[in-house]
Amino acid sequence: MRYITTFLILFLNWLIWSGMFDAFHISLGVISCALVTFLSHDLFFKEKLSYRNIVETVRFIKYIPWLLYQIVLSNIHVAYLVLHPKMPIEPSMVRLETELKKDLSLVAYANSITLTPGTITADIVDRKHYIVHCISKKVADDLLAGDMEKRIAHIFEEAGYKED
Amino acid sequence: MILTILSVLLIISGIFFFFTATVGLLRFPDFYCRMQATGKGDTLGALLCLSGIAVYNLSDGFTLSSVLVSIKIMLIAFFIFIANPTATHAITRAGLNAGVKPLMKEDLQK
Amino acid sequence: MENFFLTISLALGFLVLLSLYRGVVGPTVLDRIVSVGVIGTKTTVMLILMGLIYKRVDMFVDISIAYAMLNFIATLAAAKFFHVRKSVIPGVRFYKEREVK
Amino acid sequence: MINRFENIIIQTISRLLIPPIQLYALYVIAHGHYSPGGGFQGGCILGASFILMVIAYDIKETKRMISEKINTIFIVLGVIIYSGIGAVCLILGADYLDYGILNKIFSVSPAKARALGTFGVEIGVGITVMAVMVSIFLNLVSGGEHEEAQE
Repeated sequence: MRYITTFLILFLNWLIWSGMFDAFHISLGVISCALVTFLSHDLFFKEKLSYRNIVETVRFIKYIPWLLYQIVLSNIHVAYLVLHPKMPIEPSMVRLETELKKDLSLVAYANSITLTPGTITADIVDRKHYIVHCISKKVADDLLAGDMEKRIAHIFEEAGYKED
Repeated sequence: MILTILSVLLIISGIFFFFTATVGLLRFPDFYCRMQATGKGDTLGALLCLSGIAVYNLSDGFTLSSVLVSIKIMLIAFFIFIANPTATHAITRAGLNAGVKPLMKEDLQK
Repeated sequence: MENFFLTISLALGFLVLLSLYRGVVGPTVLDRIVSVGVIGTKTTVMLILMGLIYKRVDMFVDISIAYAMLNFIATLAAAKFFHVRKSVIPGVRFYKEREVK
Repeated sequence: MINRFENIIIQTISRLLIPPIQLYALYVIAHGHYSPGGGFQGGCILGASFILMVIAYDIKETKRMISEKINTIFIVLGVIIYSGIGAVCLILGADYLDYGILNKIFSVSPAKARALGTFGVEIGVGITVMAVMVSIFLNLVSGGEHEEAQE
Protein backbone atom coordinates (compact mmCIF):
# COMPACT_ATOMS: atom_id res chain seq x y z
CA MET A 1 0.00 0.00 0.00
CA ARG A 2 2.81 2.39 0.86
CA TYR A 3 4.55 1.45 -2.38
CA ILE A 4 1.49 2.25 -4.47
CA THR A 5 0.80 5.61 -2.83
CA THR A 6 4.43 6.71 -3.07
CA PHE A 7 4.54 5.63 -6.69
CA LEU A 8 1.39 7.57 -7.59
CA ILE A 9 2.58 10.78 -5.90
CA LEU A 10 5.97 10.56 -7.59
CA PHE A 11 4.42 9.81 -10.97
CA LEU A 12 2.20 12.89 -10.72
CA ASN A 13 5.34 14.91 -10.02
CA TRP A 14 7.05 13.35 -13.03
CA LEU A 15 4.17 14.25 -15.33
CA ILE A 16 4.28 17.88 -14.19
CA TRP A 17 8.04 18.15 -14.59
CA SER A 18 8.32 16.30 -17.86
CA GLY A 19 5.54 17.86 -19.89
CA MET A 20 5.97 15.29 -22.70
CA PHE A 21 3.30 12.65 -23.09
CA ASP A 22 4.69 10.28 -25.73
CA ALA A 23 5.23 6.63 -24.95
CA PHE A 24 9.02 6.77 -24.66
CA HIS A 25 9.06 9.43 -21.95
CA ILE A 26 6.12 7.94 -20.06
CA SER A 27 7.88 4.60 -19.86
CA LEU A 28 11.06 6.32 -18.67
CA GLY A 29 8.95 7.97 -15.99
CA VAL A 30 7.49 4.67 -14.87
CA ILE A 31 10.99 3.16 -14.60
CA SER A 32 12.36 6.16 -12.67
CA CYS A 33 9.43 6.27 -10.25
CA ALA A 34 9.73 2.55 -9.62
CA LEU A 35 13.44 2.99 -8.86
CA VAL A 36 12.86 5.85 -6.43
CA THR A 37 9.97 3.98 -4.80
CA PHE A 38 12.19 0.96 -4.31
CA LEU A 39 14.97 3.10 -2.80
CA SER A 40 12.95 5.23 -0.43
CA HIS A 41 9.50 3.80 0.20
CA ASP A 42 10.05 4.01 3.94
CA LEU A 43 11.04 7.67 3.79
CA PHE A 44 7.79 9.17 2.59
CA PHE A 45 5.44 7.37 4.96
CA LYS A 46 6.94 6.07 8.15
CA GLU A 47 3.80 4.58 9.64
CA LYS A 48 0.99 2.51 8.20
CA LEU A 49 -1.41 4.35 5.96
CA SER A 50 -5.01 4.85 6.90
CA TYR A 51 -7.93 7.08 5.99
CA ARG A 52 -6.62 9.56 8.57
CA ASN A 53 -3.97 10.74 6.13
CA ILE A 54 -6.57 12.13 3.74
CA VAL A 55 -8.29 14.00 6.56
CA GLU A 56 -4.97 15.41 7.73
CA THR A 57 -4.03 16.53 4.23
CA VAL A 58 -7.33 18.32 3.71
CA ARG A 59 -7.10 20.04 7.08
CA PHE A 60 -3.50 21.05 6.43
CA ILE A 61 -4.47 22.67 3.14
CA LYS A 62 -7.19 24.57 5.00
CA TYR A 63 -4.57 25.70 7.53
CA ILE A 64 -2.23 27.23 4.93
CA PRO A 65 -4.22 30.46 4.22
CA TRP A 66 -4.31 31.33 7.92
CA LEU A 67 -0.55 30.68 8.06
CA LEU A 68 0.06 32.92 5.05
CA TYR A 69 -1.93 35.71 6.71
CA GLN A 70 0.17 35.32 9.86
CA ILE A 71 3.38 35.38 7.80
CA VAL A 72 2.37 38.64 6.14
CA LEU A 73 1.57 40.14 9.55
CA SER A 74 4.93 39.00 10.91
CA ASN A 75 6.81 40.47 7.98
CA ILE A 76 5.09 43.81 8.39
CA HIS A 77 6.03 43.72 12.07
CA VAL A 78 9.68 42.94 11.29
CA ALA A 79 9.73 45.58 8.56
CA TYR A 80 8.47 48.15 11.06
CA LEU A 81 11.22 47.14 13.50
CA VAL A 82 13.88 47.26 10.81
CA LEU A 83 12.94 50.59 9.30
CA HIS A 84 12.31 52.34 12.61
CA PRO A 85 15.28 54.64 13.24
CA LYS A 86 15.71 53.58 16.88
CA MET A 87 15.01 49.83 16.40
CA PRO A 88 12.75 49.16 19.43
CA ILE A 89 13.67 45.49 19.89
CA GLU A 90 13.69 43.62 23.22
CA PRO A 91 15.13 40.18 22.43
CA SER A 92 14.64 37.35 24.89
CA MET A 93 14.83 33.55 25.05
CA VAL A 94 11.62 31.79 26.08
CA ARG A 95 11.06 28.17 27.06
CA LEU A 96 7.80 26.85 25.70
CA GLU A 97 6.13 23.63 26.78
CA THR A 98 4.16 21.57 24.33
CA GLU A 99 1.85 18.58 24.55
CA LEU A 100 2.17 17.45 20.95
CA LYS A 101 3.39 13.91 20.43
CA LYS A 102 3.62 13.00 16.75
CA ASP A 103 6.65 13.79 14.59
CA LEU A 104 4.78 15.65 11.91
CA SER A 105 2.83 17.85 14.28
CA LEU A 106 6.00 18.78 16.19
CA VAL A 107 7.70 19.73 12.93
CA ALA A 108 4.70 21.66 11.64
CA TYR A 109 4.49 23.57 14.90
CA ALA A 110 8.21 24.38 14.90
CA ASN A 111 8.20 25.63 11.33
CA SER A 112 5.06 27.67 11.94
CA ILE A 113 6.77 29.28 14.91
CA THR A 114 9.78 30.10 12.76
CA LEU A 115 7.60 31.69 10.11
CA THR A 116 5.25 33.73 12.29
CA PRO A 117 5.68 36.99 14.21
CA GLY A 118 9.20 37.61 15.43
CA THR A 119 9.99 34.16 16.80
CA ILE A 120 12.49 31.47 15.84
CA THR A 121 12.67 27.90 17.13
CA ALA A 122 16.21 27.45 18.35
CA ASP A 123 16.06 23.93 19.76
CA ILE A 124 13.82 21.08 20.84
CA VAL A 125 14.69 19.41 24.13
CA ASP A 126 13.37 15.88 24.66
CA ARG A 127 10.37 16.46 22.36
CA LYS A 128 8.80 18.41 25.22
CA HIS A 129 10.25 21.90 25.37
CA TYR A 130 10.92 24.36 22.63
CA ILE A 131 13.55 27.02 23.13
CA VAL A 132 12.33 30.06 21.25
CA HIS A 133 14.05 33.33 20.47
CA CYS A 134 11.59 36.25 20.56
CA ILE A 135 12.33 39.67 19.21
CA SER A 136 9.93 41.73 21.29
CA LYS A 137 7.71 41.49 24.34
CA LYS A 138 4.35 41.60 22.56
CA VAL A 139 5.32 38.70 20.31
CA ALA A 140 6.35 36.50 23.24
CA ASP A 141 2.99 37.08 24.94
CA ASP A 142 1.15 36.17 21.75
CA LEU A 143 3.13 32.96 21.45
CA LEU A 144 2.53 31.86 25.04
CA ALA A 145 -1.23 32.25 24.54
CA GLY A 146 -1.03 29.07 22.43
CA ASP A 147 -3.57 29.70 19.69
CA MET A 148 -1.41 28.07 17.04
CA GLU A 149 -0.79 24.91 19.05
CA LYS A 150 -4.54 24.29 19.22
CA ARG A 151 -4.85 24.59 15.47
CA ILE A 152 -1.97 22.19 14.87
CA ALA A 153 -3.41 19.73 17.38
CA HIS A 154 -6.74 19.91 15.59
CA ILE A 155 -5.11 19.11 12.24
CA PHE A 156 -3.28 16.01 13.40
CA GLU A 157 -5.90 14.86 15.93
CA GLU A 158 -3.62 14.77 18.92
CA ALA A 159 -4.82 13.24 22.15
CA GLY A 160 -6.62 15.70 24.37
CA TYR A 161 -7.93 17.74 21.46
CA LYS A 162 -10.51 15.27 20.24
CA GLU A 163 -13.47 17.65 20.47
CA ASP A 164 -14.98 18.92 17.22
CA MET B 1 -4.32 43.00 -18.57
CA ILE B 2 -5.62 42.32 -15.07
CA LEU B 3 -3.15 39.48 -14.74
CA THR B 4 -0.25 41.77 -15.69
CA ILE B 5 -1.20 44.38 -13.11
CA LEU B 6 -1.61 41.68 -10.46
CA SER B 7 1.81 40.21 -11.23
CA VAL B 8 3.48 43.64 -11.10
CA LEU B 9 1.92 44.30 -7.69
CA LEU B 10 3.02 40.90 -6.37
CA ILE B 11 6.60 41.28 -7.64
CA ILE B 12 6.98 44.79 -6.22
CA SER B 13 5.73 43.74 -2.78
CA GLY B 14 8.12 40.77 -2.93
CA ILE B 15 11.02 43.10 -3.67
CA PHE B 16 9.97 45.26 -0.70
CA PHE B 17 10.19 42.27 1.68
CA PHE B 18 13.54 41.25 0.18
CA PHE B 19 14.71 44.80 0.84
CA THR B 20 13.63 44.75 4.50
CA ALA B 21 15.33 41.38 4.97
CA THR B 22 18.60 42.73 3.62
CA VAL B 23 18.43 45.91 5.69
CA GLY B 24 17.72 43.79 8.75
CA LEU B 25 20.71 41.61 7.94
CA LEU B 26 22.86 44.71 7.90
CA ARG B 27 21.39 46.68 10.81
CA PHE B 28 20.52 44.27 13.61
CA PRO B 29 23.11 44.09 16.38
CA ASP B 30 23.09 40.36 17.10
CA PHE B 31 23.25 37.02 15.30
CA TYR B 32 19.81 35.78 16.41
CA CYS B 33 18.07 39.02 15.44
CA ARG B 34 19.65 38.80 11.99
CA MET B 35 18.15 35.34 11.66
CA GLN B 36 14.76 36.85 12.50
CA ALA B 37 15.02 39.26 9.59
CA THR B 38 16.31 36.84 6.97
CA GLY B 39 14.29 33.76 7.87
CA LYS B 40 10.97 35.52 7.37
CA GLY B 41 11.68 38.21 4.84
CA ASP B 42 13.37 35.92 2.37
CA THR B 43 10.64 33.29 2.49
CA LEU B 44 7.79 35.72 1.93
CA GLY B 45 9.75 37.70 -0.68
CA ALA B 46 10.52 34.60 -2.70
CA LEU B 47 6.92 33.37 -2.39
CA LEU B 48 5.46 36.67 -3.63
CA CYS B 49 7.99 37.12 -6.45
CA LEU B 50 7.57 33.55 -7.72
CA SER B 51 3.77 33.69 -7.63
CA GLY B 52 3.91 37.01 -9.48
CA ILE B 53 6.04 35.46 -12.20
CA ALA B 54 3.71 32.46 -12.40
CA VAL B 55 0.72 34.78 -12.87
CA TYR B 56 2.52 36.77 -15.56
CA ASN B 57 3.42 33.55 -17.37
CA LEU B 58 -0.30 32.80 -17.73
CA SER B 59 -1.14 36.17 -19.26
CA ASP B 60 -0.32 35.12 -22.84
CA GLY B 61 -3.01 32.46 -22.81
CA PHE B 62 -3.85 29.23 -21.07
CA THR B 63 -1.96 26.71 -23.20
CA LEU B 64 -0.80 23.38 -21.76
CA SER B 65 2.89 24.27 -21.71
CA SER B 66 2.42 27.64 -20.00
CA VAL B 67 0.17 26.13 -17.33
CA LEU B 68 2.78 23.42 -16.69
CA VAL B 69 5.54 26.01 -16.38
CA SER B 70 3.42 27.98 -13.90
CA ILE B 71 2.83 24.84 -11.84
CA LYS B 72 6.59 24.21 -11.84
CA ILE B 73 7.25 27.72 -10.58
CA MET B 74 4.70 27.22 -7.79
CA LEU B 75 6.48 23.94 -6.92
CA ILE B 76 9.72 25.91 -6.47
CA ALA B 77 7.82 28.32 -4.21
CA PHE B 78 6.47 25.40 -2.16
CA PHE B 79 9.97 23.91 -1.90
CA ILE B 80 11.34 27.21 -0.59
CA PHE B 81 8.38 27.47 1.79
CA ILE B 82 9.33 24.13 3.34
CA ALA B 83 13.11 24.30 3.11
CA ASN B 84 13.87 27.86 4.21
CA PRO B 85 12.55 27.64 7.81
CA THR B 86 14.43 24.38 8.23
CA ALA B 87 17.70 25.94 7.10
CA THR B 88 17.09 28.88 9.44
CA HIS B 89 16.44 26.49 12.31
CA ALA B 90 19.62 24.52 11.54
CA ILE B 91 21.82 27.62 11.57
CA THR B 92 20.20 28.98 14.74
CA ARG B 93 20.67 25.66 16.49
CA ALA B 94 24.31 25.51 15.39
CA GLY B 95 24.82 29.00 16.80
CA LEU B 96 23.17 28.08 20.10
CA ASN B 97 25.29 24.98 20.48
CA ALA B 98 28.48 26.76 19.45
CA GLY B 99 27.99 29.17 22.32
CA VAL B 100 27.07 32.40 20.55
CA LYS B 101 25.48 34.46 23.34
CA PRO B 102 22.17 36.13 22.59
CA LEU B 103 21.78 39.79 23.42
CA MET B 104 19.12 40.26 26.07
CA LYS B 105 16.94 43.24 26.91
CA GLU B 106 19.20 44.32 29.75
CA ASP B 107 22.26 44.29 27.50
CA LEU B 108 20.59 46.62 25.05
CA GLN B 109 19.57 49.20 27.61
CA LYS B 110 23.10 49.84 28.83
CA MET C 1 7.52 44.63 -19.80
CA GLU C 2 11.11 43.49 -20.46
CA ASN C 3 12.37 46.75 -19.01
CA PHE C 4 10.41 46.11 -15.82
CA PHE C 5 11.95 42.66 -15.39
CA LEU C 6 15.39 44.08 -16.14
CA THR C 7 14.90 46.71 -13.45
CA ILE C 8 13.77 44.10 -10.93
CA SER C 9 16.82 41.94 -11.73
CA LEU C 10 19.12 44.91 -11.24
CA ALA C 11 17.46 45.68 -7.89
CA LEU C 12 17.96 42.08 -6.81
CA GLY C 13 21.61 42.28 -7.87
CA PHE C 14 22.00 45.41 -5.74
CA LEU C 15 20.50 43.56 -2.76
CA VAL C 16 22.92 40.69 -3.36
CA LEU C 17 25.80 43.17 -3.18
CA LEU C 18 24.44 44.53 0.11
CA SER C 19 24.18 41.02 1.57
CA LEU C 20 27.73 40.34 0.45
CA TYR C 21 28.87 43.00 2.92
CA ARG C 22 27.71 40.79 5.78
CA GLY C 23 29.44 37.83 4.15
CA VAL C 24 32.79 39.64 4.01
CA VAL C 25 32.70 41.54 7.31
CA GLY C 26 30.45 39.35 9.50
CA PRO C 27 31.95 38.80 12.95
CA THR C 28 31.31 35.05 13.19
CA VAL C 29 31.37 32.21 10.70
CA LEU C 30 27.63 31.66 11.08
CA ASP C 31 26.91 35.16 9.79
CA ARG C 32 28.73 34.25 6.61
CA ILE C 33 26.65 31.09 6.21
CA VAL C 34 23.47 33.13 6.61
CA SER C 35 24.68 35.54 3.97
CA VAL C 36 25.34 32.69 1.53
CA GLY C 37 21.86 31.28 2.09
CA VAL C 38 20.22 34.66 1.53
CA ILE C 39 22.14 35.19 -1.70
CA GLY C 40 21.06 31.72 -2.85
CA THR C 41 17.37 32.52 -2.38
CA LYS C 42 17.70 35.76 -4.33
CA THR C 43 19.55 33.96 -7.12
CA THR C 44 16.71 31.44 -7.45
CA VAL C 45 14.31 34.28 -8.22
CA MET C 46 16.83 36.04 -10.46
CA LEU C 47 17.30 32.96 -12.67
CA ILE C 48 13.59 32.79 -13.49
CA LEU C 49 13.52 36.53 -14.20
CA MET C 50 16.38 35.98 -16.65
CA GLY C 51 14.33 33.25 -18.27
CA LEU C 52 11.46 35.70 -18.75
CA ILE C 53 13.82 38.23 -20.34
CA TYR C 54 15.26 35.67 -22.77
CA LYS C 55 11.80 34.09 -23.38
CA ARG C 56 13.01 30.59 -22.41
CA VAL C 57 11.26 30.12 -19.04
CA ASP C 58 10.89 26.35 -19.35
CA MET C 59 14.67 25.95 -19.50
CA PHE C 60 15.57 28.31 -16.68
CA VAL C 61 12.97 26.80 -14.34
CA ASP C 62 14.91 23.53 -14.30
CA ILE C 63 18.17 25.28 -13.43
CA SER C 64 16.36 27.19 -10.73
CA ILE C 65 14.95 24.07 -9.05
CA ALA C 66 18.40 22.48 -9.01
CA TYR C 67 19.86 25.65 -7.53
CA ALA C 68 17.27 25.79 -4.75
CA MET C 69 17.85 22.13 -3.82
CA LEU C 70 21.64 22.42 -3.74
CA ASN C 71 21.39 25.66 -1.75
CA PHE C 72 19.32 23.90 0.92
CA ILE C 73 21.75 20.98 1.14
CA ALA C 74 24.76 23.30 1.28
CA THR C 75 23.30 25.34 4.13
CA LEU C 76 22.52 22.22 6.15
CA ALA C 77 26.01 20.83 5.55
CA ALA C 78 27.75 24.03 6.60
CA ALA C 79 25.58 24.33 9.71
CA LYS C 80 26.36 20.75 10.66
CA PHE C 81 30.10 21.23 10.15
CA PHE C 82 30.34 24.21 12.49
CA HIS C 83 27.93 22.58 14.90
CA VAL C 84 30.32 19.70 15.40
CA ARG C 85 33.54 21.64 15.27
CA LYS C 86 32.78 24.60 17.48
CA SER C 87 30.49 23.21 20.14
CA VAL C 88 31.94 24.61 23.34
CA ILE C 89 28.86 25.05 25.50
CA PRO C 90 25.91 22.77 24.76
CA GLY C 91 22.75 24.76 24.31
CA VAL C 92 20.67 23.19 27.06
CA ARG C 93 23.15 23.77 29.83
CA PHE C 94 23.77 27.29 28.61
CA TYR C 95 20.06 27.96 28.73
CA LYS C 96 19.70 26.63 32.25
CA GLU C 97 22.45 28.91 33.51
CA ARG C 98 20.69 32.05 32.40
CA GLU C 99 17.21 30.78 33.39
CA VAL C 100 15.19 33.43 31.62
CA LYS C 101 11.52 33.22 32.48
CA MET D 1 30.13 12.31 16.81
CA ILE D 2 27.78 12.58 13.91
CA ASN D 3 24.76 11.57 15.92
CA ARG D 4 24.91 14.75 17.94
CA PHE D 5 23.27 16.69 15.14
CA GLU D 6 20.21 14.48 15.27
CA ASN D 7 17.17 16.66 15.40
CA ILE D 8 13.59 15.79 14.71
CA ILE D 9 12.86 18.80 12.52
CA ILE D 10 15.78 18.33 10.18
CA GLN D 11 15.21 14.58 10.01
CA THR D 12 11.53 14.81 9.16
CA ILE D 13 11.95 17.52 6.55
CA SER D 14 14.82 15.62 4.91
CA ARG D 15 12.68 12.50 4.91
CA LEU D 16 9.97 14.34 3.00
CA LEU D 17 12.34 16.07 0.57
CA ILE D 18 14.69 13.25 -0.42
CA PRO D 19 12.37 11.31 -2.82
CA PRO D 20 11.48 14.38 -4.93
CA ILE D 21 15.16 15.28 -5.16
CA GLN D 22 16.00 11.78 -6.39
CA LEU D 23 13.17 11.86 -8.89
CA TYR D 24 14.32 15.25 -10.13
CA ALA D 25 17.86 13.89 -10.62
CA LEU D 26 16.51 11.05 -12.74
CA TYR D 27 14.44 13.58 -14.70
CA VAL D 28 17.58 15.62 -15.42
CA ILE D 29 19.36 12.50 -16.67
CA ALA D 30 16.43 11.38 -18.83
CA HIS D 31 15.72 14.75 -20.47
CA GLY D 32 19.32 15.64 -21.20
CA HIS D 33 18.67 16.43 -24.84
CA TYR D 34 15.58 18.66 -24.42
CA SER D 35 16.49 20.77 -21.43
CA PRO D 36 19.72 21.76 -19.68
CA GLY D 37 21.47 18.96 -17.90
CA GLY D 38 22.62 15.51 -18.75
CA GLY D 39 24.45 12.64 -17.17
CA PHE D 40 26.95 14.55 -15.10
CA GLN D 41 24.52 17.06 -13.58
CA GLY D 42 21.89 14.45 -12.82
CA GLY D 43 24.47 12.22 -11.20
CA CYS D 44 25.62 15.10 -9.03
CA ILE D 45 22.09 15.80 -7.80
CA LEU D 46 21.49 12.10 -7.15
CA GLY D 47 24.71 11.94 -5.13
CA ALA D 48 23.69 15.08 -3.25
CA SER D 49 20.48 13.39 -2.12
CA PHE D 50 22.51 10.61 -0.50
CA ILE D 51 24.76 13.23 1.08
CA LEU D 52 21.65 14.88 2.56
CA MET D 53 20.72 11.47 3.94
CA VAL D 54 24.12 11.20 5.66
CA ILE D 55 23.79 14.75 7.02
CA ALA D 56 20.32 14.29 8.46
CA TYR D 57 20.62 10.71 9.70
CA ASP D 58 23.91 8.83 9.86
CA ILE D 59 26.11 6.57 7.77
CA LYS D 60 24.48 3.37 8.95
CA GLU D 61 21.03 4.47 7.85
CA THR D 62 22.39 5.52 4.50
CA LYS D 63 24.13 2.23 3.91
CA ARG D 64 20.78 0.49 4.30
CA MET D 65 19.71 2.28 1.14
CA ILE D 66 22.92 1.84 -0.83
CA SER D 67 25.53 -0.45 0.62
CA GLU D 68 29.25 -0.28 0.01
CA LYS D 69 29.27 -3.36 -2.19
CA ILE D 70 26.50 -2.12 -4.49
CA ASN D 71 28.17 1.27 -4.67
CA THR D 72 31.42 -0.23 -5.90
CA ILE D 73 29.51 -2.31 -8.42
CA PHE D 74 27.82 0.86 -9.68
CA ILE D 75 31.16 2.58 -10.25
CA VAL D 76 32.22 -0.25 -12.54
CA LEU D 77 28.80 -0.67 -14.14
CA GLY D 78 28.66 2.92 -15.40
CA VAL D 79 32.02 2.63 -17.11
CA ILE D 80 31.01 -0.71 -18.61
CA ILE D 81 27.80 0.76 -20.07
CA TYR D 82 29.71 3.68 -21.53
CA SER D 83 32.49 1.71 -23.11
CA GLY D 84 30.18 -1.16 -24.05
CA ILE D 85 28.02 1.08 -26.25
CA GLY D 86 31.17 2.42 -27.85
CA ALA D 87 32.49 -1.09 -28.44
CA VAL D 88 29.22 -2.24 -30.02
CA CYS D 89 29.55 0.58 -32.53
CA LEU D 90 33.12 -0.51 -33.17
CA ILE D 91 32.03 -4.13 -33.76
CA LEU D 92 29.28 -3.09 -36.16
CA GLY D 93 31.88 -1.40 -38.33
CA ALA D 94 31.76 2.31 -37.48
CA ASP D 95 34.03 4.52 -35.38
CA TYR D 96 34.13 4.34 -31.59
CA LEU D 97 30.96 5.98 -30.12
CA ASP D 98 29.46 6.58 -33.58
CA TYR D 99 25.87 5.80 -32.61
CA GLY D 100 24.34 6.14 -36.06
CA ILE D 101 25.29 2.57 -36.82
CA LEU D 102 23.10 1.27 -34.00
CA ASN D 103 20.07 1.28 -36.32
CA LYS D 104 21.16 -2.18 -37.45
CA ILE D 105 20.12 -3.54 -34.04
CA PHE D 106 17.10 -1.46 -33.09
CA SER D 107 15.57 -1.10 -36.57
CA VAL D 108 14.91 2.64 -36.31
CA SER D 109 16.15 5.58 -38.35
CA PRO D 110 19.79 6.67 -37.82
CA ALA D 111 18.80 9.95 -36.14
CA LYS D 112 16.63 8.11 -33.60
CA ALA D 113 19.44 5.60 -33.04
CA ARG D 114 21.82 8.48 -32.38
CA ALA D 115 19.48 9.89 -29.72
CA LEU D 116 19.13 6.46 -28.09
CA GLY D 117 22.88 5.97 -28.04
CA THR D 118 23.45 9.36 -26.42
CA PHE D 119 20.83 8.48 -23.83
CA GLY D 120 22.57 5.20 -22.99
CA VAL D 121 25.92 6.92 -22.59
CA GLU D 122 24.35 9.53 -20.32
CA ILE D 123 22.91 6.81 -18.08
CA GLY D 124 26.39 5.34 -17.74
CA VAL D 125 27.96 8.68 -16.91
CA GLY D 126 25.24 9.45 -14.35
CA ILE D 127 25.63 6.13 -12.53
CA THR D 128 29.40 6.50 -12.31
CA VAL D 129 29.29 10.12 -11.14
CA MET D 130 26.71 9.30 -8.46
CA ALA D 131 28.63 6.33 -7.11
CA VAL D 132 31.99 8.09 -7.11
CA MET D 133 30.55 11.13 -5.34
CA VAL D 134 28.96 9.03 -2.61
CA SER D 135 32.13 7.01 -2.22
CA ILE D 136 34.37 10.09 -1.94
CA PHE D 137 32.03 11.72 0.57
CA LEU D 138 31.79 8.64 2.78
CA ASN D 139 35.55 8.24 2.76
CA LEU D 140 36.12 11.88 3.69
CA VAL D 141 33.52 11.83 6.44
CA SER D 142 34.69 8.70 8.21
CA GLY D 143 38.41 8.90 7.61
CA GLY D 144 38.32 5.94 5.25
CA GLU D 145 37.02 3.51 7.87
CA HIS D 146 33.30 3.44 7.21
CA GLU D 147 33.33 -0.30 6.57
CA GLU D 148 33.81 -0.73 10.31
CA ALA D 149 32.23 2.48 11.57
CA GLN D 150 29.07 1.72 13.48
CA GLU D 151 28.00 5.29 14.14
